[in-house]
Amino acid sequence: MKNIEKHFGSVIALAGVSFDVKPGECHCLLGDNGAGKSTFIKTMSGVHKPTAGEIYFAGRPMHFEDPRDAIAAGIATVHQHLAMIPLMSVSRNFFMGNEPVRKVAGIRLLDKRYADEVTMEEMRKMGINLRGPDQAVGTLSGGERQTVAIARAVYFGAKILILDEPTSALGVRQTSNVLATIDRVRKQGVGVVFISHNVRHALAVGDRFTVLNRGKTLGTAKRGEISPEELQDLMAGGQELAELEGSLGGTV
Amino acid sequence: MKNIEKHFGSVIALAGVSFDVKPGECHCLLGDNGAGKSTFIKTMSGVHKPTAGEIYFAGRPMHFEDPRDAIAAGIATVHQHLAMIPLMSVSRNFFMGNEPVRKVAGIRLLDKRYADEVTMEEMRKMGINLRGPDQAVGTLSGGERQTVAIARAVYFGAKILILDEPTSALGVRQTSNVLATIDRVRKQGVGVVFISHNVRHALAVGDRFTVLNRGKTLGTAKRGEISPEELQDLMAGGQELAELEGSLGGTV
Amino acid sequence: EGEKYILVSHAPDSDSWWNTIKNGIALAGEQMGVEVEYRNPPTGDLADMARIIDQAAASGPNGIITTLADYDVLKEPISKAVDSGIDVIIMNTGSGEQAREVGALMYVGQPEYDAGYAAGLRAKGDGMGSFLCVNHSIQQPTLVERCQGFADGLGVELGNSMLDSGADPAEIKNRVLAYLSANPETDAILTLGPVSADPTLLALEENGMAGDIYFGTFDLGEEIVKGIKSGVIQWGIDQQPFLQAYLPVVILTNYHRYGVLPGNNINSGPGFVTADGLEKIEEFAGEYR
Amino acid sequence: MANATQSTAKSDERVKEISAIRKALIRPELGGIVGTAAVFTFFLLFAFDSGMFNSQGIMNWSVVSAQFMIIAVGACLLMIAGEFDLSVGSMIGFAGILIAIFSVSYGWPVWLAILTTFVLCVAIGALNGWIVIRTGLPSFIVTLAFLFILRGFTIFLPQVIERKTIIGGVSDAAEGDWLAPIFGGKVLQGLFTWLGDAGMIATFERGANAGKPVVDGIPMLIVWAIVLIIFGHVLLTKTKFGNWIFAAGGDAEAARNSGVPVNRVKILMFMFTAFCATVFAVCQVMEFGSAGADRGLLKEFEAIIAVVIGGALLTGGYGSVLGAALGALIFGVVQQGLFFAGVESSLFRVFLGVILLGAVILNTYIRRIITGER
Amino acid sequence: MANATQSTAKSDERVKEISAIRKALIRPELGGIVGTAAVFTFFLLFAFDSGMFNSQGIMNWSVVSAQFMIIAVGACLLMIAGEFDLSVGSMIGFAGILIAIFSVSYGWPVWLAILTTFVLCVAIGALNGWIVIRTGLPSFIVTLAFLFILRGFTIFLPQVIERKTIIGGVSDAAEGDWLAPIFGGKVLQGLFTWLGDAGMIATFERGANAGKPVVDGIPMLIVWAIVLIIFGHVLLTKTKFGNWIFAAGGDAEAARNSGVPVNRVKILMFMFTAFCATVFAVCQVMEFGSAGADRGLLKEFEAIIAVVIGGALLTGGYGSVLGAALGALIFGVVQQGLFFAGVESSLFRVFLGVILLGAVILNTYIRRIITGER
Ligand SMILES: Nc1ncnc2c1ncn2[C@@H]1O[C@H](COP(=O)(O)OP(=O)(O)OP(=O)(O)O)[C@@H](O)[C@H]1O
Ligand SMILES: Nc1ncnc2c1ncn2[C@@H]1O[C@H](COP(=O)(O)OP(=O)(O)OP(=O)(O)O)[C@@H](O)[C@H]1O
Ligand SMILES: [Mg+2]
Ligand SMILES: [Mg+2]
Repeated sequence: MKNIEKHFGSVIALAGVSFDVKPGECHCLLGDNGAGKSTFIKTMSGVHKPTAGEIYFAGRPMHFEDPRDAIAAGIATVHQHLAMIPLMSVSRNFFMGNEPVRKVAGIRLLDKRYADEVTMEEMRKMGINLRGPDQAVGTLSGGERQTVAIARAVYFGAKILILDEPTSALGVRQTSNVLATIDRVRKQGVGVVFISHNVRHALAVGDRFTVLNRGKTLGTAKRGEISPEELQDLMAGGQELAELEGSLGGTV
Repeated sequence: MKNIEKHFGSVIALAGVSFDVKPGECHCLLGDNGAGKSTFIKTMSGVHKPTAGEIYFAGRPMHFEDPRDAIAAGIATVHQHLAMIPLMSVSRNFFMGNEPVRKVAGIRLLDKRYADEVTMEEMRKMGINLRGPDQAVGTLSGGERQTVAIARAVYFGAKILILDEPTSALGVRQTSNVLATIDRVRKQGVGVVFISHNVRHALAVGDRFTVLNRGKTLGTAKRGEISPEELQDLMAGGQELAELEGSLGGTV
Repeated sequence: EGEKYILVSHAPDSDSWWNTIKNGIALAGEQMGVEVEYRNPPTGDLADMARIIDQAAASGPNGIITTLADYDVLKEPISKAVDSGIDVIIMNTGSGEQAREVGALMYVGQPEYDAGYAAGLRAKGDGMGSFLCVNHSIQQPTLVERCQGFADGLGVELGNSMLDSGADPAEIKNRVLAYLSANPETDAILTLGPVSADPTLLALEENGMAGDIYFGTFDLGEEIVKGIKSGVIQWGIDQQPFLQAYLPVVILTNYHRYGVLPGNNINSGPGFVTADGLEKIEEFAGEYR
Repeated sequence: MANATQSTAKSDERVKEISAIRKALIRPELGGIVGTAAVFTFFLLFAFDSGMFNSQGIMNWSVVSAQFMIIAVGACLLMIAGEFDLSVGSMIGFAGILIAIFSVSYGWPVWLAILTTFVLCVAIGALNGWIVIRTGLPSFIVTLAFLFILRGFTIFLPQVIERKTIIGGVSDAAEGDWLAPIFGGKVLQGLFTWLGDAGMIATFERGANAGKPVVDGIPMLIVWAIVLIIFGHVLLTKTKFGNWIFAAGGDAEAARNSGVPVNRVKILMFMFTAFCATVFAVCQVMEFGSAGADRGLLKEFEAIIAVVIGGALLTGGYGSVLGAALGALIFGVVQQGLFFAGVESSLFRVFLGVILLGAVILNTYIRRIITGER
Repeated sequence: MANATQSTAKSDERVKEISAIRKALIRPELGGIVGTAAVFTFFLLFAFDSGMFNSQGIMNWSVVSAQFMIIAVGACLLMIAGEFDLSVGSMIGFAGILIAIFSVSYGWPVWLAILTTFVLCVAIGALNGWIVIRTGLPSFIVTLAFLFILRGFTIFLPQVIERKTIIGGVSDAAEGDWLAPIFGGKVLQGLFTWLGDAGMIATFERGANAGKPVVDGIPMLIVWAIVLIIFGHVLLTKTKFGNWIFAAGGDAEAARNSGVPVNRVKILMFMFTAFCATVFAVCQVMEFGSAGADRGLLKEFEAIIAVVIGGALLTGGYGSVLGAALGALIFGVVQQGLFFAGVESSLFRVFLGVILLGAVILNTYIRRIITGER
């Protein structure tokens, strides 16, 4: 992705950002609130169209008209504000947009049995025991929903998996679970884009780190090239943090 | 607060929780997703009525019929899902429920000038420069909104300030700001209840720590009596975490 | 030359009976060389109609032709219009007496209660004792008066005999069917215009009562004329809407041009149309009848 | 991952027991089923000997219910997709007038008039949807505007063209047409004649039809209702597209992010609603042989009421076509039943209001149990 | 905290400039102001010599607009509080019939009839609100039920009691009553007589009133409209309670958490809407001396349309009473003006629909700029 710009009316959310992901690596995108992380990945996943700039996928320039195009190209996204519909059942949510079909008398019907089985199976793999595939997503906890969303993206064989702050609302165990899942997915050769505020979470799984600030990239670093403190500083904008850090004992 | 129980239909969200806060201390409430933290503080702030158990405030038993009662008693709450109304102006939001009035010809009118001045002043103190007091809250970033909510609670002289995961969606700098604010508020003699998943944030400001799990308290510890790792373990439910920690390098 | 008249009715937009009125004023306007406009309250709300009369008066026409659907509501706006120098003729609903009281020049039309009463007497003469009155617009007081008059003419209580049928043909048809099925001993049916008569005809055909039950209706329309011809409908009360619209325009124009005015009110109805002499009626039903 | 599995198992300790029977009963249609049972019990008790349940009586309320069903199916799918359409009633009037103008005033063959009307009306439905999507306005406002616009044209056009607000003579024009019977005809007439001859259903005793069965066939209106219900039900529950309808209504943004073509779904549902309204209009015009400017008044509310009685959520994302069909049945039976039972007819509206309230409260309760909504 | 201040200052670099004039212009009422200007320009150009702008003509559209304003104020506050009321029209009919029954059929003094009606209707408003709050149902459904229930009683009661659907004779009953003139009287009659004598406005040419001015005073209807607008505007923008109304409509949950008594606010707004509808009904009954079952049909939509044209958000939390009043003015002027301009009356609905759409799109644009909504 090169020099992506995105303006919303009078707001310039992205002022030229370049970024790339390779298969099997986890590239972390870090940045403060409003840095433009969500906007950037929305552009990548076809929700927004870039005001300027180009997207390359496997070397070819892509033009995503809507999220379907991106999904078809193999870019799966778990959005910050979950892509789950509370009133619908887990299995319908799981297959939303990718419904399995089965021909009956020439008519293409939804293969509900198959969908239910796969859902139960995949959920069990992720450690979630559903009451049944018809259980509404609205009855799941936040962490469980997050897990469903990730499981779905992985199941549909995404080549690139984008996770927008998957851990921010999660407890310790759920976070570990999600990070472990990312690790597993990466090992399967999928490129993962992981977005977070939390430097520690990022360092736990990231191979490369890009920091975004006010709609611009501040640079990319490889794992091991950068210390948590440096990363923290980059995100927060540097020196001014010192005084606060002092009074809070450097624990942030 | 003693032995608070709260049931929602067939769900038992709280199964007997006891908890207390003293003026000038910051008591952290920790716990996994769905542990019942939000439910607990909603009970404390009068949103829910406890199914069983009693609330004491300054030694006297209280019966909060609705949040107004709790606010009147000096318990201010910043809820996890923000108590801000996007379409309304910052100053109207700031004074929502506590509107200043001024008598004109015997009729009690809203003192808008005063409200605007106070809002601008308080926001400036918190480091937010508004375009004007009439700016809609919807145009603020998440962190800014959070700050408005805290500023509001502090301004109205709460004796107890409850913050439900104020930092979970915030960036590093915003988080520092919020933690510094908590610190400041505590020093003014206000009792703070701080809810978080993040052990580090809790340790940075907390004086005492209570861990909630599946609707029950797992015990309370003083600052210094407990190490971050112990706290982490308590929250996550102990031993099973070890294996994950291993593969992720203990960075969570 | 080029006088301007406004006709204000009380009917909602969709009432098809008023087509004849519109055709009547159009023809009269053309023949007399005057301009005639038609105005009505869109939902048939009489209070809105009062505003329309006010408004018509404000636009300064030479004359206003209006119905007197509710004396209480309309008396003030009409007499105000009269007082501000506009000549008014009352048409359709109302009575000669009421027309005089509001200061109108005259009345052309059919007093509704009287028409219903006359029909009731006629039905009584034909040996009827019980009836169903299909009211397609129960909110309109004039239609209730027709039913009430019919009941009084028959000498029975109105009571449950008036059916609030709604204006939708399917609803009318099926409600009539339901009523007749629950009250099979009903002697006679009275419908209040083509809106209710057409579906009622279909209903009777469907339950086999066509030609068997005594059927009278107000006003004429294509289907009603066919029904009269085939003997399903005994009579239709023709209040001659064409004349109600045409005559006032002609009278007003002549009054304004030459100062001539008929000395009496004109009762354009009720006239009973039966199977005799239907050809002309058949040809122009719904357009000039 | 053993720990996670275990944790979920443990979490069940915090859920009180819900009996298995109760679980089995709870489905979106439950409210409709209970309501239907209640309504039939009531009328069987209080109006049994009024003729409501002889062959003619049954046909009577079936036809009325079928009418409601036709518009309810469209309104139901649209409501589940998160929008609604207040212009249904005006669309019915408009479609009827168009057919009459084309076939009577312009003298086109009736099949051409019908097909052209379908094309035009479905296009207006698409326009409705397009405006809602493009402007992001609530469909309440957009379709309210079309309620007025279409009704205005429905009154204006016939006056300009025919100098009438009611256009008759469609029956004569439809004589011998191949398409007209599909909307206005009857089926199974042979069966009913046989039943009549066999004495299984009553025959006319007097008049022109003496000897013929009182019910001489199933009107196409009922056939259309059944076809549309089956189509709607299969579409909603058994196809990919049905999943998209739920998704679009449940949370349009989330659905869009998951690759559901939400705009397309919504516009198609507006078109389908317009299609159903047009079916209604064509059946009515073919049955009564005339089109009037007042046709379809308030039908939009009746459709919404039937759908809501049938358990759908006004805000979208939840509902069932079978429920809506049952809602339409309840509506039709109550409406006609009150006339059979001889209740003062102006009280019908009061009953309707009360039943609506009762049904919605019941449905809300059922839905909360199903979805675990708070 | 220096860093934070600096950061916000810096963040402005990412906001393109918006001109100061543009900012000053953008207020919730802007749509209404622009619309009003457009409408008046149009009619001044095309209907100036039709009598629309002589004293009688002005009074005509003023009265019609005042009617809309009275119900629009109630609907506006309720809509801002996040609910709406479809039973307004039926409430108008119901209130009128109650007064007529009490005063004419039962012979009560008129003031008692009026006061009792106010109490009953406001209580029904409260019931509406209470059901909405208690069941959590959308107000669309609940008030739709009441639309039918109240209209049913409005048709049923007078038939049972008086065997008519219209009850007259209220004027005679109101003779000498102390309360009736407050709804049905006129003010400033002296001024108009003076104006008439001075030749500034036209006088009647003949009849009993010859020599008196054609417009002999300001009807109390207009006074009520002005009073209600001022009351509503002050309540909404200048009081504590007004802030609660915005809060209740913007996000009821958040407002509740902040200690706003949301339930009380909503129920009070339902009661206020019922109050406005009753004011409308009483003025109408006192002016015309009779009450009919047809009064108030579709007025609920007219109220909602006026409010929405005036810039309020259908989903609550945003709007202005002045805007709603301008919306009502636009509505009234267009409705009467089209007659003056000699436009075919059936096209009125088409215009109404188009104006509604146009106004809402304009308002949405303005609102997005104001609130920075996405
Ligand atoms: N649809 C939109 N219209 C206008 N402005 C927008 C829109 N979406 C985002 N923005 C603005 O663009 C900027 C970047 O927002 P974005 O959501 O990408 O930040 P982020 O890095 O994801 O922040 P967070 O960490 O809080 O999720 C912000 O200033 C935001 O207000
Ligand atoms: N209104 C409600 N109705 C039914 N169940 C509820 C309700 N509110 C909360 N719960 C349930 O109560 C339990 C505790 O929820 P709560 O929101 O208090 O957890 P939490 O500790 O705040 O979690 P998180 O860290 O995700 O915010 C959960 O299982 C939740 O599903
Ligand atoms: Mg983001
Ligand atoms: Mg919580």
